[in-house]
Amino acid sequence: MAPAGDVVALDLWDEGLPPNPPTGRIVQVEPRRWWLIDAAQHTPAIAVHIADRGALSPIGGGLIRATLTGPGWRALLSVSGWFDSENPAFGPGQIAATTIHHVPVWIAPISDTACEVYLPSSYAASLADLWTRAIGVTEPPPAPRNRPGGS
Amino acid sequence: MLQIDCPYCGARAQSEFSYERTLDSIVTVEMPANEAVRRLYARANPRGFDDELWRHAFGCRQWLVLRRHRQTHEITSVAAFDPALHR
Amino acid sequence: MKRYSALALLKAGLTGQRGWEQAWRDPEPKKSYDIIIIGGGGHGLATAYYLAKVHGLRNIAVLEKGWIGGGNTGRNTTIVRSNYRQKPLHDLFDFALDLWEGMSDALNFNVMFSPRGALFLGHSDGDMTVLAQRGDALRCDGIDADLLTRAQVQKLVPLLDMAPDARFPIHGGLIQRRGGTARHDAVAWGYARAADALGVDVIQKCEVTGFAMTGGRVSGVATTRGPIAAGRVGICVAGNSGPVAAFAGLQLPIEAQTLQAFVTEPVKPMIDTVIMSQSLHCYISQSDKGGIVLGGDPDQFPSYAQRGLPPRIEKAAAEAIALVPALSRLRMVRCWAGTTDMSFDGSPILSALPVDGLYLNGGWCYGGFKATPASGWCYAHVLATGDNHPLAAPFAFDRFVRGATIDEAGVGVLPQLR
Amino acid sequence: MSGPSRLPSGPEATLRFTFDGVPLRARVGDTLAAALLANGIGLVARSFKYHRPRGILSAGIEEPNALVTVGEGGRREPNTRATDVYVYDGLVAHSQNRWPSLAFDLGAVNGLAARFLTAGFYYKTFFGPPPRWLLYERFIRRAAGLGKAPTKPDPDPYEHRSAFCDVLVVGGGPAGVAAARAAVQAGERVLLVEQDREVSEEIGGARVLTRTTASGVWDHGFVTLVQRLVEPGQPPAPGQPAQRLWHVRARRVVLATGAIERPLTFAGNDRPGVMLSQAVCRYIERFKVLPGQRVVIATNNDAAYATADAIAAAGGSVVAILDSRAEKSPVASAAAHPVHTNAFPISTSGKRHHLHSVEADIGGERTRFEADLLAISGGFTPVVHLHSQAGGALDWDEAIQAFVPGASRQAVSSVGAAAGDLPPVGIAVADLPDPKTSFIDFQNDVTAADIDLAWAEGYRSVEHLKRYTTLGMATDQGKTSNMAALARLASVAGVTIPQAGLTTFRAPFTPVTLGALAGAAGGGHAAPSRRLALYDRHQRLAPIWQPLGLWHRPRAYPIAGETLHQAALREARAVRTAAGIVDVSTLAKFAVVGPDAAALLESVCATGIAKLAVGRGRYTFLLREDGMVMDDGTVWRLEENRYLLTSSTGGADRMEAHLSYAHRVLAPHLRVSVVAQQEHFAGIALAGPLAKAILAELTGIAPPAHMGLAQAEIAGVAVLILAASYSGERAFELYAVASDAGAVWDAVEAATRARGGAPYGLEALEFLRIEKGHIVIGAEADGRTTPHDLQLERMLRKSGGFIGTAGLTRPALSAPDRSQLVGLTSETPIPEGAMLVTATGEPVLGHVTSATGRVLGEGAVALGLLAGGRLRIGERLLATSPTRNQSAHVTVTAPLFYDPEGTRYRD
Repeated sequence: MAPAGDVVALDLWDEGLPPNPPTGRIVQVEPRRWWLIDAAQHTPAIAVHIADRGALSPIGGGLIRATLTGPGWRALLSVSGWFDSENPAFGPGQIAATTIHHVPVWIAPISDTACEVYLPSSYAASLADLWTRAIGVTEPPPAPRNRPGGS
Repeated sequence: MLQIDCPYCGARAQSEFSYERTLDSIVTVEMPANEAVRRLYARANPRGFDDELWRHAFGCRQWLVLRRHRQTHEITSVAAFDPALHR
Repeated sequence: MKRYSALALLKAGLTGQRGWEQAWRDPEPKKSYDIIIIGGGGHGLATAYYLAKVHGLRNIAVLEKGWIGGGNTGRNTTIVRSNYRQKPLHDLFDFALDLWEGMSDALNFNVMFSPRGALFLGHSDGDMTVLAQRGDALRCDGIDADLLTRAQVQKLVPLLDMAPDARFPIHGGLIQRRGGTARHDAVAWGYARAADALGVDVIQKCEVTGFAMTGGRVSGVATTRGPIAAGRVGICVAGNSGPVAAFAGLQLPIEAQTLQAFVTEPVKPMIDTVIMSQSLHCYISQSDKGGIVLGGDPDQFPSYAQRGLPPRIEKAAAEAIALVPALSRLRMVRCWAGTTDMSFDGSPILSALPVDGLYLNGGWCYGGFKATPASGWCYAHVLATGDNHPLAAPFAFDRFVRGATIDEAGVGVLPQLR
Repeated sequence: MSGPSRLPSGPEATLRFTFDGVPLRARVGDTLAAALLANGIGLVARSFKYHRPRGILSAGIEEPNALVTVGEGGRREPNTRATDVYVYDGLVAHSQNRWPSLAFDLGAVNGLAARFLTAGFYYKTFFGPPPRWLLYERFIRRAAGLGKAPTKPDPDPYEHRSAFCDVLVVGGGPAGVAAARAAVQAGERVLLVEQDREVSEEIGGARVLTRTTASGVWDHGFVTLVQRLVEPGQPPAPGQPAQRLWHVRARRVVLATGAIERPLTFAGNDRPGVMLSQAVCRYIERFKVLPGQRVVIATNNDAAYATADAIAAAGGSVVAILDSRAEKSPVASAAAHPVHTNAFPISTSGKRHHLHSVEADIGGERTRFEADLLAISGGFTPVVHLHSQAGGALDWDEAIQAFVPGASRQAVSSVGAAAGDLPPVGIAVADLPDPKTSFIDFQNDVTAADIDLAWAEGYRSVEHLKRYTTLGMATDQGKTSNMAALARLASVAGVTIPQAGLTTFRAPFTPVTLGALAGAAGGGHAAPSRRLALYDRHQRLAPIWQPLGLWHRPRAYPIAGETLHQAALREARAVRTAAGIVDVSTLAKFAVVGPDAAALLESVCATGIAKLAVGRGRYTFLLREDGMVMDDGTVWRLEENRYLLTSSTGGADRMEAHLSYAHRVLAPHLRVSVVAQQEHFAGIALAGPLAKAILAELTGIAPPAHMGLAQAEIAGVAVLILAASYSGERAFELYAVASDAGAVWDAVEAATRARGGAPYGLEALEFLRIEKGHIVIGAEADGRTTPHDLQLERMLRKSGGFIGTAGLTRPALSAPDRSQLVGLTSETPIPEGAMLVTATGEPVLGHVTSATGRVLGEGAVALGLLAGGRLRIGERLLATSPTRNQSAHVTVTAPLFYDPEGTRYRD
């Protein structure tokens, strides 16, 4: 767990990502909101790019990024959670907002064996405690042999 | 625990959502005072379907309109709130 | 009415329990009544009883669509107390408490009103100040309230987690010693039996399906057992007020919500006091049978399902364990849900409606059971005389549009925030 | 030899356990019930009301009789069904609800008084004033209850998990396994749960959870499961939970939950040695225990004949089969046992709590059989609980005399025995010669006579019957008694069973520990705690922490043994005389950005916004739709189209939703972005006469004027400086990105201390703001106050157009006697929360909302809400707190006690 650092919320007045966004890690978290992650050097360019179609506001100072490594991340995120993190169709490139143990979180898989979880910094200790208690307790289930995109 | 099929996020647990009010109790700031007060304090409160405004508060934060049966919890539609249609 | 007593019980025991009569008759509806009360819950039956007892009226019917006491009367956590902060509320509920104290004798039916004390816990100095303020408001109005120190709370409920680093540390409490619990079903049965003995027709399986109107005035009801004429009609169906008011074309400042409760397997006495909390929405008591009765948050969205959300129960269990850790190994044996009439200021409506001849008793949110006798008394008053009882005057239907709301929680219109 | 015994062959019993202190041994795989029977123990419990001796009726979760307490200390689980706990080495079990011992229980005197203690007897007596009932009640309470609850905290963790599947199969018997296999074949995500230890056959490709019970089926395919990782009272492996509650969302649910055998109703049917026929079979075949040597079987169906064969094969002797049917079925005809048709058990007799003989009615003739076991079968009831919970209808099946699953509202189906695939039963019922000892609900001691009495007294709805007699309300929730009760009710009412009605099947299917319900939220984790970004900085100073919602904030930083009040007063005085710093990070903060930012703010804020100049800020407040003050804060114009709105900590989430509503629902055309930055910025307020100098020194810039703002750097970290005062002194709120804010705090703290200042906590913050007359959301703005009540009406935007405008027009809100904000002064401490009354005491006119001693001078000041307060300035009142035995004479003043001209926070 570490401060998420440089995360900027990009809001557009209308839905739809502006064409040809500059490089940088951009994830859509709401229909009209994107997060620019680790994108300090790109922010000015993006500001120019979106011009008067939206606005940028930094939020990273209040976010913690927890990186869960190991194939058990999917099962771990099912502890005190409500989201189908064990669905193989949920994978890298996607981000899901949900709650775990009453804490709002954003789950962003990196690979089969790693996943980032963003959460408000103030809850980090509570969630770290939950995960510490759960790790070693929660073994991953047998690999589902179902078609992708199940439920 | 209902399941609400968010048009943005897909089917999610109701615990991510908050009920806000019925569609017919939305009060705009432009509304005449007596009409606004009437809307605040009158509900059909039917034992059946009603149109409701919900928010995906712990998901995409969007405002959604559900047509939901209040006894069976059957949800026949979930749509993004659209002032042209819903207000 | 054959009177109940220890002697009667003894005699019956010696004669094989024969000779008990029906607690209430099963009458056919008459063509016409002076007053019809819609809803055979505790409030409706109490209203009928006081109409007969206090106002001497006899030509009265209580119409119940199912079986009496089957709604919220039979689904609540049976807590009785009057320690509300707002004056109109504590005045009304304290009148109820006075009536609770004499109810078993008055009805000749043991409703097991058990003033074992209703304790609100405070978890911070801030909580304690809020509790003191409430207690002071009550004491200044002559209602019992005592602030307890931490040590006094511990003595009263030894199983509470008194650790200073507990998640909800206990700084003290506010107790209403006259508060406690009562046997909910017995309240409905006791009022039904006593009202029946005074000539009231308690008619079960008779669902109201509409109102008859004559010259803009309600003149009767349509029911599943045919039309019945009435001089005045009182709606008393908390949990279902909206649909019944809709028969008269009215919309109310009420939304129905689900509230759950649950009970554990019976164990030997471990909690003598009713435990509530200033910061948590969790209440705990132990029934005479030994089950720990628990309740928590309502479901915070409109529902008539009489079935709630598991997370509400889970939260209440977590909070109960936080307060009384020894509860962890007890087992929930049954959970259930009632439909609460959530009014838009958190207080009941007890008054005439804008349709002539039609009255409303509803909007009790999750606090109706403890009001049962006062609610019946005041509703009988307005139904008999046409004038609001002074204690009920603040609870008029028009207070919302007038701006005279009685908002104990101070959260405004939306009931899911309450 | 008589009574239960272990069959001769099989492995050694290696597991040690105790029952009522007696050391015993069990085989691996034994349930406690099996082990007790194997040790020749047939008496295991006492009933709830009459303390009648009870044995083991069943071999499963439906057991009403054999309830014991298992485990010790914080792991003690009362009321555990001996049939549903597997023996582990070291298991400690006790019988319950008996004194002094199980064999000799004084409580059994209740049984002698049974004729008086019939259904609902307590409604007919014990009248009198409440204290008298309390007296009676104490005895009733002591007599009630079954086991004793633990008194120690539970040492074990619990866990919640979610799971999603296409098909959830409940039940691992043959029908469940077949359903699961078919779904796996179809490529579906399958979860199968079985409440026992094993499923009947392996299933590849599905997730299988054993020792897991589906406790409830809710809405939209939501199912709760309870998984027992250890047996009741058994310590889990280190770090492992004892139980896990699963939240499952299934596209469809297949219920393969089987059926429960029904007892028969006759006198003494509750005696130890009377056992369900299928249970007898199970003890013999699975556990190698013969529950009795000389066996009478009473049945109304063919299934019990297999039990007879099993008994005979195990070396027992089948004395008689009492078959209630008039004609022998083919199975009965083929039986190699003495079969009697038209035969019913009438009564039993026992010796030393064990069955001794069975009296039967055979074609009208009474016959007595000596027997130590009576195996009974009244047919089978499909387990329709979950189907019913899911909103499914129930249909009456005449052949099996039971309700079977009908149409379901959800994608829930039943298979196998649960669907009614069961042997038909004969429906002949014998007259009961002694209904008073013919038990229907074994655990709650409800007899056939109780049902008859309830009916006679008018408790005729099945729900009234249940509530009046407590039928079906015991820990087994009527699993074995339900149909017998309905049959009795139907017969007294002269109606059919379906006409008699049915009570609701409520969750949970079997009882669930509160620990499992709480999950990870148990054991002191009932709510998450929110920690400040500057937590480490505060912790270093060993503050007194104060909870505020989920947050924990420093209340004061005592030094050298100071009390809270001493520390807070020192801190507040430092602010008044030098400088102080306080962590204000928890304030809600919103970036409101875009060409229509001002328009959105004007729709929510009741004060003017649009004319605010760039680089300036002002106080604002927001109303609810009903016109009451909802929240307050400050709004700052950082750039032409960029505002920062701050509001109260406690209202942060509500404010986020409110702003979103105002934008997305009420004015979606506005081009504006609202971003919550509550945690992005840590906030440090620096206040006091030396604040300006300290800030100038730290930043090297000229600090902004009151309600101005500036950007600067402190300790190399960028800070936004907002010149706002809450204390009445010259003050600045410094906002730095939270993850970098530690260095800022350190620098500001050092500079402040160097000038004789100090950090201060919430207590000093309160002293200062009360003296300055600032309202707080929750105290003065208590959700029942309008801007006028709080003397804020002059700030209301005249043009209106903000949320709450309409609500404010309601006539009662301008009544002159409304509670209005006032100041109160006194020579002596004013109790916070006290009631304000006239010298004569009545009536209550208002209350003290916040109170403090003067920070520098003598005496006390307070804020209060007072009926018609504005017209009472100068009046003398009493602030009285009867609960604390405190009071103070107070004078009503304007709500401002410090620097009324506002010279101290302006340059």
